[in-house]
Amino acid sequence: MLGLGKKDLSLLILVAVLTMLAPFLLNPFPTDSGLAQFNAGYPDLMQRFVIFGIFAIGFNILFGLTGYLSFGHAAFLGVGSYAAVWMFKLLSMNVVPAIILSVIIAGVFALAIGYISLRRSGIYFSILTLAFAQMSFALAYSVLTPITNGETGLQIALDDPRILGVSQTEDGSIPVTHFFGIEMRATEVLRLGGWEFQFSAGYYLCALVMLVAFYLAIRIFRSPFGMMLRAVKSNQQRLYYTGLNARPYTLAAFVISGMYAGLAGGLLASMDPLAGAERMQWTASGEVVLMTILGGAGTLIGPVLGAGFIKYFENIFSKLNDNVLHGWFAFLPDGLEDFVVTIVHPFVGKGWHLTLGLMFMAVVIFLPGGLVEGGQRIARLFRRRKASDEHRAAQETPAE
Amino acid sequence: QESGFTNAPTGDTVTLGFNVPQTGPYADEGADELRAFELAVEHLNGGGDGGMLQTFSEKNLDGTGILGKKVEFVTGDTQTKSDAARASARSMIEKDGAVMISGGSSSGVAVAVQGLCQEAGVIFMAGLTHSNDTTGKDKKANGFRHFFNAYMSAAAMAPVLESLYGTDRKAYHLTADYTWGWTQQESIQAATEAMGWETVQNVLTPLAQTDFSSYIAPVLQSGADVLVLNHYGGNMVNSLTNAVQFGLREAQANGKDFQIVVPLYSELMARGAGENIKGIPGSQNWDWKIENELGSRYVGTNAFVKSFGEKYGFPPSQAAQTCYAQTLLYADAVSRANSFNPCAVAEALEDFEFDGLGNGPTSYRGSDHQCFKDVVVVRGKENPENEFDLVEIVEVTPTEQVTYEPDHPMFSGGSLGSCNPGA
Amino acid sequence: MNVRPDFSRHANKAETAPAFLSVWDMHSYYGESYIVQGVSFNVHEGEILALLGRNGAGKTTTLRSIARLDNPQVLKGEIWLDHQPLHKMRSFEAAQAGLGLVPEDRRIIPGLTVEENLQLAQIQPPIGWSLDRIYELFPRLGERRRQEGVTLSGGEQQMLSIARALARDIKVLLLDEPYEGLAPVIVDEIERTLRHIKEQGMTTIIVEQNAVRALQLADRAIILDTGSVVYDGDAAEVLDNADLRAEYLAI
Amino acid sequence: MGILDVRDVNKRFGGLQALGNVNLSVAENTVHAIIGPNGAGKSTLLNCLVGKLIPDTGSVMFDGQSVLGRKPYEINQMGISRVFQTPEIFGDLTVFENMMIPLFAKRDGSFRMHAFEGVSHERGLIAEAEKMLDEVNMLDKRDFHAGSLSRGDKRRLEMAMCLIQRPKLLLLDEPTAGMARADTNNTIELLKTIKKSRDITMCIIEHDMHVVFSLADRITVLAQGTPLVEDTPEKIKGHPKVKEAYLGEAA
Amino acid sequence: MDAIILQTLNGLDKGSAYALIALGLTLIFGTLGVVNFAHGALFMIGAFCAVTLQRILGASFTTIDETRTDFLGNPMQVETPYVHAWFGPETGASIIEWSVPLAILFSIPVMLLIGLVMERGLIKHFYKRPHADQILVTFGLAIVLQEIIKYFYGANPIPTPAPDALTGSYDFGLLLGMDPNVIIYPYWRLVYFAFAALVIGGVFAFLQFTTFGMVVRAGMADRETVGLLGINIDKRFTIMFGLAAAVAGLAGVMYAPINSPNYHMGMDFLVLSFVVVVVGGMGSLPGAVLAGFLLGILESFASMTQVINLIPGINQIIIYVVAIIVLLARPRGLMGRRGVMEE
Ligand SMILES: Nc1ncnc2c1ncn2[C@@H]1O[C@H](COP(=O)(O)OP(=O)(O)OP(=O)(O)O)[C@@H](O)[C@H]1O
Ligand SMILES: Nc1ncnc2c1ncn2[C@@H]1O[C@H](COP(=O)(O)OP(=O)(O)OP(=O)(O)O)[C@@H](O)[C@H]1O
Ligand SMILES: CC(C)C[C@H](N)C(=O)O
Ligand SMILES: [Mg+2]
Ligand SMILES: [Mg+2]
Repeated sequence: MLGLGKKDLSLLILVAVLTMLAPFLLNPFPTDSGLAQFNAGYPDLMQRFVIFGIFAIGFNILFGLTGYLSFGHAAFLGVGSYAAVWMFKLLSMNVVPAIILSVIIAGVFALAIGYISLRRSGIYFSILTLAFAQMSFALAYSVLTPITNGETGLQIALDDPRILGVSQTEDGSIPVTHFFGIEMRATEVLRLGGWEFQFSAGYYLCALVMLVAFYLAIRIFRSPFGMMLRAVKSNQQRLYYTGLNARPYTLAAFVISGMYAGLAGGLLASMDPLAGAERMQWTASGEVVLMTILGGAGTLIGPVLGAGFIKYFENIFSKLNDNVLHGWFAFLPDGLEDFVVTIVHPFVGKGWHLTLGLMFMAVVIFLPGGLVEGGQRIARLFRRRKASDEHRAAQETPAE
Repeated sequence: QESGFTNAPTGDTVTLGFNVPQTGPYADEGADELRAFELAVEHLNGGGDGGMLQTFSEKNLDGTGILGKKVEFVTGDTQTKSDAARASARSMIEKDGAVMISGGSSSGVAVAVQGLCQEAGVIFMAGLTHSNDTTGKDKKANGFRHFFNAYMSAAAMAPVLESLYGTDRKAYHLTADYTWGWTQQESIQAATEAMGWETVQNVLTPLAQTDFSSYIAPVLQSGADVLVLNHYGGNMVNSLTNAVQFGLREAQANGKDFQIVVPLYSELMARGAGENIKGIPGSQNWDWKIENELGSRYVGTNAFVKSFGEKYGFPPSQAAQTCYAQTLLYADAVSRANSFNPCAVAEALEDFEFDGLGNGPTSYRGSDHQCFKDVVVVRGKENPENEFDLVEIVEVTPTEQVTYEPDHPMFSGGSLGSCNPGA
Repeated sequence: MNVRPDFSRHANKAETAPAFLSVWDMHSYYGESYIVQGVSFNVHEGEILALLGRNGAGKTTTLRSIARLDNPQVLKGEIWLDHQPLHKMRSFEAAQAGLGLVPEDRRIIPGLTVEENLQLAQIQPPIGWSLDRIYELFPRLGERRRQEGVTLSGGEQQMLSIARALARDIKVLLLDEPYEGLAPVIVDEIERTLRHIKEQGMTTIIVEQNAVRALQLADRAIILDTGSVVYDGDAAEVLDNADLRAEYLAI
Repeated sequence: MGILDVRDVNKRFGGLQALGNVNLSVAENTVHAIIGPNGAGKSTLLNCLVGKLIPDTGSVMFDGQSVLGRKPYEINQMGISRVFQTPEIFGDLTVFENMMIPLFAKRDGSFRMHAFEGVSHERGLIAEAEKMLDEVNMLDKRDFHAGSLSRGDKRRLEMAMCLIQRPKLLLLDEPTAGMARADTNNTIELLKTIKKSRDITMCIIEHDMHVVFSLADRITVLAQGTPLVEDTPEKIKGHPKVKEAYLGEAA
Repeated sequence: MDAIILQTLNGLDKGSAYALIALGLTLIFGTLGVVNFAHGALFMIGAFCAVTLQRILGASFTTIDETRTDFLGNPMQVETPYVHAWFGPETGASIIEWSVPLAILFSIPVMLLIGLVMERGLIKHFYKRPHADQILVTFGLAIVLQEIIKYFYGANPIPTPAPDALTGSYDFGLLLGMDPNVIIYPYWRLVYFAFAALVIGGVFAFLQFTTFGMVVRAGMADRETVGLLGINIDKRFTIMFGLAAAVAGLAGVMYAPINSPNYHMGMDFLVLSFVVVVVGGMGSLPGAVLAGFLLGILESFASMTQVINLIPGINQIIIYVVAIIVLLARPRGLMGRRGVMEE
């Protein structure tokens, strides 16, 4: 079905089910329990999971398949965001034209940068992409302020033209982004016992786009094109002497992954119409690299997992303050409570970076293939145990 | 129970969101803001000695929380990035049900988060933000600023600069290349030119710059005799250090002693600059010594310093004071409005006059949501008595001198819009 | 056959095989693939041993295991060289203990000239042949001493690789397909060299697809098949035994 | 005029004249062997034919068109395939995928954006790849990672990758080096069958005289960058100069 | 003219810092083949060695002075550094004042040790792993190191002045017969430049006049074969890493008086130093040094007001523009070797 093999199809279905049920799955703790802090099922974070998932999936098409490590992909995300916000300012608050434009602009941008950068390979390529991205960042941050609004970030305002929409709503506020009338920030809340689940229109739009992006990525991975890209990574020399020109392949991969980044940027702006220059900085490019490696470069699902992992830390761990900690450990005797809080304190809240750093190290040291490998190991362990259980069962049957 | 606005508190608690830089170059400021927030919540909930609650001109806050609801809070990390700050604020609103967001450090971040709060329908009580734009072209009906701004700094400093350095001066500006730097530079240039100074040159420096030597080196040759550093935080520490290294402090130009001016000051910055800050003038929103030195007009200061100092072991910074004050002001506004509805709160804050929070008599102007109060002009102390005694108060410029019309050109462009209660 | 001989120095040499190089029950893996499956053999001092077998039989893997390279992993077995337990060593220690391997893909080090490739071999004492002596044996290398090693022609690289092994003072020379890619005259030349160094007491193991040539040179032969020894005996006998040749060597 | 015409080709590397006035004409549907001592310039000559090197002077015509100045992939698309001296394969891909890539190159040209088509839907090509793998006795290794093959197998794989493109001219640089005798014989048979069943011209470099004399229609002997003689195998075998400079005892 | 001299001086100085960092990075990145994102952190730790020594020397005991009060009105606690008590206030003060130069001695063993531990404990396992994994693990390590420093020293810069004798500035203009105040240059920056030249020279001598460099280069190209030649390459890699860490640390120690150390100063330099190394050419030490000075000088010139007025924003992108031009014109940077990290 859908032109996919059985395994890929089940992966796609699994991902689809998980994303659709995410509001439930990510909110496992009742709202008034101490563990509610770990709930991730609110629109903003769920949107980020899937949007950065798209970003990482796209990055992986370039890096995972061809081995070309771009250190400037955030530039495309940023360009996509700016394009989308400008669309909101000039045209209308409908997200569709904004997203389409952001993909196109990012693609054009990627074509230009890729065309030049791909003249080099290895670290030289990485540094070229980095240089272009840092240049874009510096320009967006200051010189191009009229277009980007500098450090503050490009925002929509009351006096924007919005020729196909309204400049301001009747009550004098800035209109909100919508998908043919469905407001992106519209959220339905479902209360079940102590639990609270939020269903956000914006999230479901992003999730659907992500599923399409994921599906396309699977198709690319399994296509002759994808195979060529892996061949580029493996041995360019052989590729040339086999009658294939590696350049257009790598350039196509670069542009496709740039468009994925642009799509992510456009969605980001559609969910929250502000485009900040920081999202183009090298640290942002580094982040998608880390997401991809952390999840498992070259695997289909890895980048999405990596994106989720990092965003979770950034959003959840940074919010655990001493107050929360004291709440959790209140059951301990006072002295011990303080002691435990002191121990945990450096790792959460403002120390979330420390935990993240330690996690990076742990994952890459113990799971060289990233989180996907971790999953595989667990699966293998499970299968082995099951197999040996069955084995035992088989042995025992005759005895009955 | 109230309803009809975003995150109307249900149950017997209310949640506030404190969004401060916990990582990145402003992390120390952020940490101090957070201390102040925690202290404010403690006082609101009836813990401790009450601090400024005792001196505050309004007496609606009695230690039983806000409108009888116990105050809870969540914290988040802005990373001093607009994107991250908005994400953090959104999660406070969407996940934790915060009805008010406070904090922030850079003006870019403050403007971005203020925009978000406007869209989401919660109140934003700005913390550290000093750009004119926050209550100028980017002002929002749901946003309020207690901190002073670049225009006020300039207006307060001009007379002091005149008396210190005279009216015949040539100034060279180095300016951080973003909204705060631009407005700061514009303001101080206008104010100094009005008293006769000449502006030789204004150079924009990248925010990420760490070594300013190539920007400092040409200063002496330019014919200038004053260097104005429109820098803050690490930028300022580094540019000042470089300026001193290049001998600007001892130099002579145009037959006068060369001078360095830092329009926006903070204690934390002074600590970073060490010896180099000695004798260099600048302005502050508040100083922990102000009540001791200038008397009871600034009542509240000592109460706050005492409760803060006893809890944390050192005196609060102006960042802490402004965040503490903002929290009390919000709580008080809710009490007076008898509602958490942002529109009601905004109405209660607009044109609200108060005293006893350490800044002297203060008012929240309704037309742009900017607080007006005295501005402290300080300079680096030559012989500090202890590690907290880094700045000395030169003068306090009274409110009238720093007040401007809401339609002042430096603040024009945007409009408040109407208050948004959200859902 | 199943009694493990004692190779250690303290053993009574008269009782056990006085082998110079002994491999005992060696099992090697590439990751999960089990390649060398319990190989045992002895080489005596001053002997040339031919190690033969089809492609993929495990010859290279055997040599690499003896040389203690990180890959393959030897998970079981003992290797003794002149009473030194190689199986407890890492590759550089084994090399210091007197082992020299000429790897099958030559492994000329990129970025270094011919001469630097040779000098590199003489950094860690004990030092073997002098550069002059090497250039005398392979004049072509002398001519090309300043050229980057990897731009040499295939045959020249092979010479350099052998020369590099000789530049160190080694007790055992392991050659993995040394004749590959060499012109027949050069093969003759190298064969003469090998005989020459054998006369000086060098112990050699040679892996070679050109089985006839190798057997003519060797004293003894071992044939491997899918990771196990299927023949261990006189080299001349293999040449005579048509069945053996047909079954394992196709000659 | 042959299908391949090399006229007055010169190539220098710094002070070294690697090729000096090489003239060579290969007739269509013949096997032409190039032999010569190590470092004679054989591989260099091949490199000039496939666009890896550009000769300093001279011309190279293939099928009536000049190949000089063309990119390697363009030359391949003209119908020239090459097997390298050290195997060049896609080590991270499976053996099967290694076979599919040349098939796509042949069918789709040097670039095609087939990103949504699915390799598994290419039934025809798959069958062709499997047939070829069967011909070279590697079907059982279909799903192995090519990088973990033994070297003989890598070489066979590379040859299969070239053959499957049905090139007009196949260049083989020491195709049987490192192959077991049995496989060498199989390879000779394979090449013979292919030569008979298709229109194909081959240019082969080999040091294994058995291979050369079994396959070649004509032989060029290259020495120090210049052709020494060009003749039929019988004549070359008896040529005294060739015997001395190259063949040695083997003849 | 004078502006040009001045900016050249400035550039040399900035270049010294770039060159020193790039030199250390090249030892790790260009020679050992490890993409070390923690290199900036090593530089930062170097600077904090200076801070730490300043604190150690300034370690003090507390006495209570009843006559004065602190900010809360309690009796004042007076801190007296031990060195003041031991050597008298004057000698004591000057010992503390000289803490940055003294920190050079202090930092060498510390940095060597850190380098050693880092290599043995972590990097060792990553030589054969893909660059991507190296990036992830060293980036993780950099974050951890940063956070540790932040935990103990806070986020704001910590002033670490040079000794008084070296804090003034020198009027070069007078020397050249120009007007006073035209070309003024701080002493400490001259010291920094001289120091950088010394360290660079030392490292070159070590690698040039010994076979060490060749062995390590060979080991990076092909570890296995070098091992087959009886060489314990691991040991040399460790030494190399320690050396690189020490170079980074020294660069940091000496930089402390120029810009007050803060915990993220390493990250600020990190990306730039990678650019410098790559522009210089992978694996080339002279390349790294050359590129360091070149980019330093160009950056200085691009910050001249006249230039900025001509091309706005050029000062912020000059390094990247130059990097792009160099890499497009010269495939392997200024002096790079073929095959080093091109895959
Ligand atoms: N790095 C590797 N990873 C996994 N398997 C490997 C690896 N190298 C070799 N093998 C496998 O080990 C087996 C033995 O290989 P080895 O190279 O030892 O054979 P060989 O006898 O030397 O063959 P040849 O004559 O072709 O060189 C082969 O089946 C090969 O596929
Ligand atoms: N890039 C290069 N730089 C310098 N010299 C080179 C380069 N490439 C080849 N040579 C030299 O040119 C000569 C011819 O080399 P070539 O590889 O063509 O020899 P060959 O005939 O293929 O030998 P073999 O049979 O040993 O493979 C050799 O001496 C070699 O060292
Ligand atoms: C932290 C603030 C007081 C100053 C800061 N630079 C701003 O943008 O406003
Ligand atoms: Mg082999
Ligand atoms: Mg050759």
